[in-house]
Amino acid sequence: MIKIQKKDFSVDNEIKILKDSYSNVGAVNSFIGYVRDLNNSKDVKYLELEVYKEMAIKELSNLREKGMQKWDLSDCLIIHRYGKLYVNEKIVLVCCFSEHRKNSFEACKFIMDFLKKDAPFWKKEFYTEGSDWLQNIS
Amino acid sequence: MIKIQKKDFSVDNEIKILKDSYSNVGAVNSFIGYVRDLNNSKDVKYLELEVYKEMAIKELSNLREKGMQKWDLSDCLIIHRYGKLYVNEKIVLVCCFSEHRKNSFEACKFIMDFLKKDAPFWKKEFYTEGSDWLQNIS
Amino acid sequence: MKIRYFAWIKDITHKDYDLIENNYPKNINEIKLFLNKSYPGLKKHIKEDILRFAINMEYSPTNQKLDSKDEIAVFPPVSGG
Amino acid sequence: MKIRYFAWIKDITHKDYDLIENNYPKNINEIKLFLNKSYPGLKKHIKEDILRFAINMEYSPTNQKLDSKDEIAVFPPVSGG
Repeated sequence: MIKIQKKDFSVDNEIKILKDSYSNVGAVNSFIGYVRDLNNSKDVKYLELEVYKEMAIKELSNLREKGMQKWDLSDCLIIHRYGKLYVNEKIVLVCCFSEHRKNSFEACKFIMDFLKKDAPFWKKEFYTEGSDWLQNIS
Repeated sequence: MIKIQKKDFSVDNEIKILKDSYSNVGAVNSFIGYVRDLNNSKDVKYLELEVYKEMAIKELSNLREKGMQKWDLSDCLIIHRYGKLYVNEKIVLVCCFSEHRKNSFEACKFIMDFLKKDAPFWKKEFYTEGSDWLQNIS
Repeated sequence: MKIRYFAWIKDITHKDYDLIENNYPKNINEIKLFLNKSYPGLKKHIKEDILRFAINMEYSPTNQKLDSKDEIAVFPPVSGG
Repeated sequence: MKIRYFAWIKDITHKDYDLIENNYPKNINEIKLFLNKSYPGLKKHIKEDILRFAINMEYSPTNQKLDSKDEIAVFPPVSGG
Protein backbone atom coordinates (compact mmCIF):
# COMPACT_ATOMS: atom_id res chain seq x y z
CA MET A 1 0.00 0.00 0.00
CA ILE A 2 1.31 3.42 -1.03
CA LYS A 3 -0.42 6.58 0.16
CA ILE A 4 0.57 10.12 -0.80
CA GLN A 5 -1.69 12.38 1.20
CA LYS A 6 -2.02 15.73 2.92
CA LYS A 7 -3.79 14.54 6.04
CA ASP A 8 -2.30 12.98 9.15
CA PHE A 9 -2.64 9.25 9.86
CA SER A 10 -2.91 6.90 12.82
CA VAL A 11 -0.06 4.39 13.00
CA ASP A 12 -2.29 1.93 14.93
CA ASN A 13 -5.06 2.05 12.34
CA GLU A 14 -2.76 1.83 9.34
CA ILE A 15 -0.93 -1.18 10.79
CA LYS A 16 -4.12 -2.90 11.92
CA ILE A 17 -5.73 -2.73 8.46
CA LEU A 18 -2.87 -4.80 7.05
CA LYS A 19 -1.90 -6.90 10.09
CA ASP A 20 -5.37 -8.43 10.39
CA SER A 21 -4.80 -10.28 7.11
CA TYR A 22 -1.53 -11.92 8.19
CA SER A 23 -1.67 -14.07 11.30
CA ASN A 24 1.75 -15.49 10.40
CA VAL A 25 3.35 -12.05 10.82
CA GLY A 26 5.28 -11.84 14.08
CA ALA A 27 7.30 -8.71 13.34
CA VAL A 28 6.51 -5.17 12.22
CA ASN A 29 9.28 -2.64 12.00
CA SER A 30 8.13 0.94 11.47
CA PHE A 31 9.84 4.20 10.80
CA ILE A 32 8.15 7.53 11.43
CA GLY A 33 9.77 10.76 10.24
CA TYR A 34 8.79 14.09 11.83
CA VAL A 35 9.23 17.80 11.19
CA ARG A 36 12.05 18.97 13.47
CA ASP A 37 12.12 22.36 15.18
CA LEU A 38 15.75 23.03 14.39
CA ASN A 39 17.66 22.45 11.17
CA ASN A 40 20.93 23.97 10.02
CA SER A 41 20.84 25.95 13.28
CA LYS A 42 17.66 27.73 12.26
CA ASP A 43 14.29 27.80 14.04
CA VAL A 44 11.86 25.94 11.82
CA LYS A 45 8.24 27.10 11.92
CA TYR A 46 6.82 24.77 9.29
CA LEU A 47 7.56 22.99 6.02
CA GLU A 48 5.99 23.17 2.62
CA LEU A 49 6.40 19.71 1.15
CA GLU A 50 6.09 19.51 -2.61
CA VAL A 51 5.61 16.24 -4.46
CA TYR A 52 5.64 15.00 -8.05
CA LYS A 53 2.74 12.78 -7.16
CA GLU A 54 2.42 10.46 -10.15
CA MET A 55 6.15 9.75 -10.11
CA ALA A 56 6.24 9.38 -6.31
CA ILE A 57 3.59 6.66 -6.51
CA LYS A 58 5.49 4.88 -9.27
CA GLU A 59 8.87 5.22 -7.52
CA LEU A 60 7.58 4.13 -4.11
CA SER A 61 5.63 1.22 -5.63
CA ASN A 62 8.81 -0.06 -7.27
CA LEU A 63 10.76 0.41 -4.06
CA ARG A 64 8.08 -1.37 -2.03
CA GLU A 65 8.06 -4.26 -4.52
CA LYS A 66 11.84 -4.60 -4.31
CA GLY A 67 11.79 -4.59 -0.51
CA MET A 68 8.93 -7.10 -0.39
CA GLN A 69 10.77 -9.53 -2.65
CA LYS A 70 14.26 -9.14 -1.26
CA TRP A 71 13.13 -9.71 2.34
CA ASP A 72 10.14 -11.93 1.72
CA LEU A 73 7.75 -9.51 3.45
CA SER A 74 4.08 -10.34 3.91
CA ASP A 75 3.24 -6.71 3.31
CA CYS A 76 4.67 -3.22 3.32
CA LEU A 77 3.06 0.17 3.80
CA ILE A 78 4.47 3.54 2.81
CA ILE A 79 2.66 6.79 3.63
CA HIS A 80 4.18 10.14 2.70
CA ARG A 81 2.48 13.44 3.39
CA TYR A 82 2.79 16.69 1.47
CA GLY A 83 1.61 20.28 1.85
CA LYS A 84 2.08 22.46 4.91
CA LEU A 85 3.45 20.54 7.90
CA TYR A 86 4.23 22.06 11.29
CA VAL A 87 6.95 21.09 13.79
CA ASN A 88 6.24 17.70 15.45
CA GLU A 89 3.90 16.60 12.65
CA LYS A 90 4.52 13.24 11.00
CA ILE A 91 5.94 13.32 7.48
CA VAL A 92 6.46 9.70 6.56
CA LEU A 93 5.60 6.19 7.75
CA VAL A 94 7.17 2.97 6.49
CA CYS A 95 5.97 -0.35 8.00
CA CYS A 96 7.44 -3.73 7.04
CA PHE A 97 5.54 -6.91 7.97
CA SER A 98 7.46 -10.18 8.19
CA GLU A 99 7.42 -13.48 10.05
CA HIS A 100 10.60 -12.73 12.00
CA ARG A 101 12.17 -9.48 13.06
CA LYS A 102 15.43 -9.44 11.11
CA ASN A 103 13.76 -9.04 7.73
CA SER A 104 11.36 -6.33 8.89
CA PHE A 105 14.29 -4.25 10.21
CA GLU A 106 16.44 -4.63 7.12
CA ALA A 107 13.62 -4.00 4.65
CA CYS A 108 12.48 -0.87 6.50
CA LYS A 109 16.00 0.54 6.54
CA PHE A 110 16.46 -0.24 2.83
CA ILE A 111 13.19 1.45 1.89
CA MET A 112 13.91 4.55 3.96
CA ASP A 113 17.43 4.87 2.49
CA PHE A 114 16.15 4.79 -1.09
CA LEU A 115 13.08 6.87 -0.35
CA LYS A 116 15.41 9.61 0.92
CA LYS A 117 17.60 9.26 -2.15
CA ASP A 118 15.09 8.94 -4.99
CA ALA A 119 11.47 9.71 -4.10
CA PRO A 120 10.45 13.02 -5.72
CA PHE A 121 9.56 15.11 -2.67
CA TRP A 122 11.04 18.50 -1.80
CA LYS A 123 10.98 20.28 1.53
CA LYS A 124 10.95 24.03 1.84
CA GLU A 125 11.60 25.08 5.42
CA PHE A 126 10.13 28.30 6.75
CA TYR A 127 12.02 29.99 9.60
CA THR A 128 11.31 32.93 11.85
CA GLU A 129 12.85 34.87 8.99
CA GLY A 130 13.09 33.55 5.46
CA SER A 131 12.96 30.07 3.98
CA ASP A 132 15.19 27.45 2.37
CA TRP A 133 14.79 24.51 0.02
CA LEU A 134 16.40 21.42 1.52
CA GLN A 135 18.47 18.66 0.01
CA ASN A 136 18.90 15.18 1.50
CA ILE A 137 22.52 14.45 2.34
CA SER A 138 22.30 10.85 3.46
CA MET B 1 10.12 4.38 30.02
CA ILE B 2 9.76 0.66 30.78
CA LYS B 3 6.31 -0.92 31.10
CA ILE B 4 5.63 -4.55 31.95
CA GLN B 5 1.89 -4.98 31.69
CA LYS B 6 -0.95 -7.36 30.88
CA LYS B 7 -3.09 -4.96 28.91
CA ASP B 8 -2.79 -3.93 25.28
CA PHE B 9 -1.44 -0.52 24.28
CA SER B 10 -1.84 2.07 21.52
CA VAL B 11 1.36 2.71 19.59
CA ASP B 12 0.14 6.23 18.66
CA ASN B 13 -0.57 7.16 22.26
CA GLU B 14 2.62 5.70 23.65
CA ILE B 15 4.75 7.48 21.06
CA LYS B 16 2.85 10.77 21.41
CA ILE B 17 3.38 10.93 25.19
CA LEU B 18 7.14 10.97 24.66
CA LYS B 19 7.40 12.69 21.26
CA ASP B 20 5.64 15.83 22.48
CA SER B 21 8.64 16.59 24.72
CA TYR B 22 11.21 16.43 21.94
CA SER B 23 10.70 18.79 19.00
CA ASN B 24 14.26 18.05 17.87
CA VAL B 25 13.37 14.39 17.26
CA GLY B 26 12.97 13.70 13.54
CA ALA B 27 13.13 9.90 13.65
CA VAL B 28 11.28 7.19 15.56
CA ASN B 29 12.01 3.59 14.75
CA SER B 30 9.60 1.09 16.33
CA PHE B 31 9.43 -2.63 16.54
CA ILE B 32 6.19 -4.45 17.36
CA GLY B 33 6.23 -8.19 18.06
CA TYR B 34 3.01 -10.22 17.67
CA VAL B 35 1.69 -13.67 18.56
CA ARG B 36 1.92 -15.77 15.38
CA ASP B 37 -0.65 -18.39 14.40
CA LEU B 38 1.91 -20.98 13.37
CA ASN B 39 5.13 -21.98 15.09
CA ASN B 40 7.19 -25.15 14.69
CA SER B 41 4.45 -26.24 12.25
CA LYS B 42 1.82 -26.25 14.97
CA ASP B 43 -1.43 -24.27 15.12
CA VAL B 44 -1.05 -21.78 17.95
CA LYS B 45 -4.22 -20.85 19.84
CA TYR B 46 -2.67 -18.56 22.43
CA LEU B 47 0.38 -17.94 24.58
CA GLU B 48 0.88 -17.80 28.30
CA LEU B 49 3.70 -15.35 28.84
CA GLU B 50 5.45 -15.61 32.18
CA VAL B 51 7.74 -12.90 33.50
CA TYR B 52 10.18 -12.43 36.38
CA LYS B 53 8.88 -8.92 36.71
CA GLU B 54 11.35 -7.28 39.08
CA MET B 55 14.29 -8.61 37.08
CA ALA B 56 12.67 -7.75 33.74
CA ILE B 57 12.34 -4.12 34.83
CA LYS B 58 15.96 -4.05 35.97
CA GLU B 59 17.27 -5.81 32.85
CA LEU B 60 15.25 -3.69 30.41
CA SER B 61 16.15 -0.48 32.23
CA ASN B 62 19.85 -1.32 31.86
CA LEU B 63 19.38 -2.22 28.22
CA ARG B 64 17.44 0.98 27.54
CA GLU B 65 20.15 3.02 29.26
CA LYS B 66 22.86 1.37 27.15
CA GLY B 67 20.94 1.98 23.91
CA MET B 68 20.21 5.61 24.85
CA GLN B 69 23.88 6.33 25.52
CA LYS B 70 25.40 4.40 22.64
CA TRP B 71 23.14 6.02 20.03
CA ASP B 72 22.53 9.35 21.73
CA LEU B 73 18.76 8.85 21.80
CA SER B 74 16.40 11.54 23.08
CA ASP B 75 14.22 8.81 24.57
CA CYS B 76 13.40 5.14 24.37
CA LEU B 77 10.27 3.22 25.27
CA ILE B 78 9.98 -0.51 25.94
CA ILE B 79 6.62 -2.16 26.62
CA HIS B 80 6.40 -5.93 27.16
CA ARG B 81 3.14 -7.71 27.91
CA TYR B 82 2.61 -10.89 29.90
CA GLY B 83 -0.28 -13.23 30.69
CA LYS B 84 -2.61 -14.83 28.18
CA LEU B 85 -2.12 -13.48 24.66
CA TYR B 86 -4.04 -14.63 21.59
CA VAL B 87 -2.90 -14.84 17.97
CA ASN B 88 -2.44 -11.37 16.39
CA GLU B 89 -2.10 -9.67 19.76
CA LYS B 90 0.90 -7.42 20.37
CA ILE B 91 3.59 -8.76 22.69
CA VAL B 92 6.29 -6.14 22.68
CA LEU B 93 6.95 -2.57 21.56
CA VAL B 94 10.33 -0.86 21.37
CA CYS B 95 10.49 2.77 20.17
CA CYS B 96 13.73 4.70 19.75
CA PHE B 97 13.64 8.49 19.41
CA SER B 98 16.55 10.29 17.76
CA GLU B 99 17.33 13.34 15.68
CA HIS B 100 18.18 11.36 12.56
CA ARG B 101 17.05 7.97 11.36
CA LYS B 102 20.26 5.93 11.44
CA ASN B 103 20.57 5.97 15.22
CA SER B 104 16.92 5.11 15.82
CA PHE B 105 17.20 2.04 13.56
CA GLU B 106 20.42 0.76 15.08
CA ALA B 107 19.36 1.34 18.69
CA CYS B 108 16.02 -0.41 18.15
CA LYS B 109 17.72 -3.44 16.59
CA PHE B 110 20.28 -3.58 19.42
CA ILE B 111 17.59 -3.43 22.10
CA MET B 112 15.44 -6.10 20.43
CA ASP B 113 18.44 -8.43 20.00
CA PHE B 114 19.37 -8.26 23.68
CA LEU B 115 15.78 -8.28 24.89
CA LYS B 116 15.34 -11.59 23.05
CA LYS B 117 18.56 -12.92 24.54
CA ASP B 118 18.40 -11.79 28.15
CA ALA B 119 15.04 -10.40 29.30
CA PRO B 120 13.40 -12.90 31.70
CA PHE B 121 10.19 -13.74 29.84
CA TRP B 122 9.01 -17.21 28.89
CA LYS B 123 6.38 -18.16 26.33
CA LYS B 124 4.26 -21.24 26.65
CA GLU B 125 2.39 -21.91 23.41
CA PHE B 126 -0.97 -23.64 23.48
CA TYR B 127 -1.94 -25.60 20.36
CA THR B 128 -5.10 -27.34 19.24
CA GLU B 129 -3.62 -30.21 21.20
CA GLY B 130 -1.02 -29.79 23.91
CA SER B 131 1.43 -27.03 24.72
CA ASP B 132 5.15 -26.25 24.61
CA TRP B 133 7.57 -23.93 26.35
CA LEU B 134 9.56 -21.95 23.81
CA GLN B 135 13.19 -20.95 23.66
CA ASN B 136 14.59 -18.03 21.64
CA ILE B 137 17.05 -19.18 19.01
CA SER B 138 18.20 -15.86 17.58
CA MET C 1 6.07 17.20 -25.17
CA LYS C 2 5.52 18.39 -21.63
CA ILE C 3 8.44 19.54 -19.49
CA ARG C 4 7.53 19.89 -15.82
CA TYR C 5 9.43 21.85 -13.18
CA PHE C 6 9.57 21.28 -9.44
CA ALA C 7 10.75 22.92 -6.21
CA TRP C 8 13.23 25.80 -6.71
CA ILE C 9 13.46 25.11 -10.45
CA LYS C 10 10.04 26.77 -10.59
CA ASP C 11 11.46 29.82 -8.79
CA ILE C 12 13.66 30.22 -11.88
CA THR C 13 11.26 29.19 -14.66
CA HIS C 14 8.32 31.02 -13.04
CA LYS C 15 6.03 28.35 -14.44
CA ASP C 16 5.05 24.76 -13.69
CA TYR C 17 5.68 23.39 -17.15
CA ASP C 18 6.40 24.03 -20.81
CA LEU C 19 4.55 22.46 -23.70
CA ILE C 20 6.58 21.98 -26.89
CA GLU C 21 4.71 21.11 -30.05
CA ASN C 22 7.35 21.27 -32.78
CA ASN C 23 11.10 20.65 -32.84
CA TYR C 24 10.91 19.00 -29.44
CA PRO C 25 14.20 17.89 -27.80
CA LYS C 26 15.24 14.38 -28.87
CA ASN C 27 17.13 13.45 -25.70
CA ILE C 28 18.05 14.82 -22.27
CA ASN C 29 21.06 16.67 -23.66
CA GLU C 30 18.74 18.57 -25.99
CA ILE C 31 16.47 19.26 -23.01
CA LYS C 32 19.47 20.85 -21.30
CA LEU C 33 20.12 23.03 -24.36
CA PHE C 34 16.48 24.09 -24.35
CA LEU C 35 16.65 24.96 -20.64
CA ASN C 36 19.92 26.88 -20.98
CA LYS C 37 18.39 28.96 -23.73
CA SER C 38 14.96 29.54 -22.17
CA TYR C 39 16.07 30.01 -18.55
CA PRO C 40 19.56 31.52 -18.19
CA GLY C 41 19.17 31.19 -14.40
CA LEU C 42 19.39 27.41 -14.79
CA LYS C 43 22.69 27.50 -16.66
CA LYS C 44 25.03 27.17 -13.70
CA HIS C 45 22.94 24.39 -12.15
CA ILE C 46 23.04 22.46 -15.42
CA LYS C 47 26.77 23.07 -15.70
CA GLU C 48 27.29 21.78 -12.15
CA ASP C 49 25.19 18.72 -13.01
CA ILE C 50 22.85 19.34 -10.08
CA LEU C 51 19.51 18.81 -11.81
CA ARG C 52 17.76 15.48 -12.06
CA PHE C 53 15.65 14.38 -15.02
CA ALA C 54 12.82 11.88 -15.26
CA ILE C 55 11.17 10.60 -18.42
CA ASN C 56 7.60 9.48 -17.98
CA MET C 57 8.10 9.36 -14.22
CA GLU C 58 11.28 7.33 -14.29
CA TYR C 59 14.93 8.20 -13.86
CA SER C 60 16.41 7.42 -17.26
CA PRO C 61 19.81 7.37 -18.96
CA THR C 62 20.62 10.74 -20.57
CA ASN C 63 20.90 9.31 -24.06
CA GLN C 64 17.40 7.79 -24.03
CA LYS C 65 15.45 8.91 -27.11
CA LEU C 66 12.49 11.15 -26.40
CA ASP C 67 9.07 11.01 -28.00
CA SER C 68 6.72 13.92 -28.61
CA LYS C 69 4.25 12.42 -26.15
CA ASP C 70 6.76 12.07 -23.33
CA GLU C 71 6.49 13.87 -20.02
CA ILE C 72 9.87 15.13 -18.88
CA ALA C 73 10.43 16.29 -15.31
CA VAL C 74 13.25 18.56 -14.21
CA PHE C 75 13.96 18.84 -10.52
CA PRO C 76 16.63 19.47 -7.91
CA PRO C 77 17.98 16.77 -5.55
CA VAL C 78 15.09 15.40 -3.51
CA SER C 79 14.48 15.96 0.21
CA GLY C 80 11.60 13.70 1.22
CA GLY C 81 11.28 11.33 4.16
CA MET D 1 17.77 -17.21 51.13
CA LYS D 2 15.02 -17.38 48.57
CA ILE D 3 15.40 -19.52 45.46
CA ARG D 4 12.77 -18.77 42.82
CA TYR D 5 11.77 -20.98 39.90
CA PHE D 6 10.32 -19.98 36.53
CA ALA D 7 8.67 -21.48 33.44
CA TRP D 8 9.16 -25.25 33.08
CA ILE D 9 11.52 -25.38 36.05
CA LYS D 10 8.34 -25.02 38.12
CA ASP D 11 6.84 -28.05 36.33
CA ILE D 12 9.69 -30.00 37.94
CA THR D 13 9.93 -28.32 41.33
CA HIS D 14 6.14 -28.08 41.70
CA LYS D 15 6.64 -24.87 43.63
CA ASP D 16 7.45 -21.21 42.95
CA TYR D 17 10.31 -20.94 45.39
CA ASP D 18 12.27 -22.44 48.27
CA LEU D 19 13.24 -20.59 51.41
CA ILE D 20 16.48 -21.77 53.04
CA GLU D 21 17.19 -20.56 56.54
CA ASN D 22 20.29 -22.49 57.59
CA ASN D 23 23.23 -23.92 55.70
CA TYR D 24 22.33 -21.92 52.65
CA PRO D 25 24.37 -22.43 49.46
CA LYS D 26 27.46 -20.23 49.33
CA ASN D 27 27.68 -19.90 45.55
CA ILE D 28 25.92 -20.99 42.35
CA ASN D 29 27.73 -24.34 42.35
CA GLU D 30 26.27 -25.09 45.76
CA ILE D 31 22.85 -24.03 44.45
CA LYS D 32 23.26 -26.66 41.73
CA LEU D 33 24.09 -29.31 44.36
CA PHE D 34 20.99 -28.30 46.30
CA LEU D 35 18.81 -28.52 43.17
CA ASN D 36 20.26 -31.90 42.14
CA LYS D 37 19.46 -33.28 45.55
CA SER D 38 16.02 -31.73 46.00
CA TYR D 39 14.75 -32.14 42.41
CA PRO D 40 16.20 -35.17 40.60
CA GLY D 41 14.26 -34.10 37.50
CA LEU D 42 16.57 -31.09 37.18
CA LYS D 43 19.74 -33.20 37.16
CA LYS D 44 20.06 -33.66 33.42
CA HIS D 45 19.32 -29.99 32.73
CA ILE D 46 22.01 -28.94 35.17
CA LYS D 47 24.43 -31.43 33.67
CA GLU D 48 23.73 -30.07 30.18
CA ASP D 49 24.26 -26.54 31.48
CA ILE D 50 20.87 -25.40 30.24
CA LEU D 51 19.69 -23.46 33.30
CA ARG D 52 20.34 -19.80 33.87
CA PHE D 53 20.89 -18.23 37.27
CA ALA D 54 20.36 -14.70 38.52
CA ILE D 55 21.45 -13.26 41.85
CA ASN D 56 19.32 -10.37 43.07
CA MET D 57 17.87 -9.95 39.58
CA GLU D 58 21.18 -9.91 37.77
CA TYR D 59 23.04 -12.48 35.73
CA SER D 60 26.17 -13.14 37.78
CA PRO D 61 29.38 -15.15 37.56
CA THR D 62 28.97 -18.65 39.03
CA ASN D 63 31.63 -18.14 41.66
CA GLN D 64 30.01 -15.02 43.15
CA LYS D 65 29.60 -15.43 46.90
CA LEU D 66 26.00 -15.66 48.11
CA ASP D 67 24.51 -14.02 51.15
CA SER D 68 21.64 -15.33 53.28
CA LYS D 69 19.48 -12.39 52.15
CA ASP D 70 20.04 -12.97 48.46
CA GLU D 71 17.27 -13.82 46.03
CA ILE D 72 18.39 -16.47 43.57
CA ALA D 73 16.41 -17.16 40.41
CA VAL D 74 16.64 -20.39 38.43
CA PHE D 75 15.16 -20.40 34.94
CA PRO D 76 15.41 -21.90 31.47
CA PRO D 77 16.59 -19.97 28.38
CA VAL D 78 14.31 -16.98 27.86
CA SER D 79 11.74 -16.57 25.09
CA GLY D 80 10.40 -13.03 25.31
CA GLY D 81 9.97 -10.42 22.61
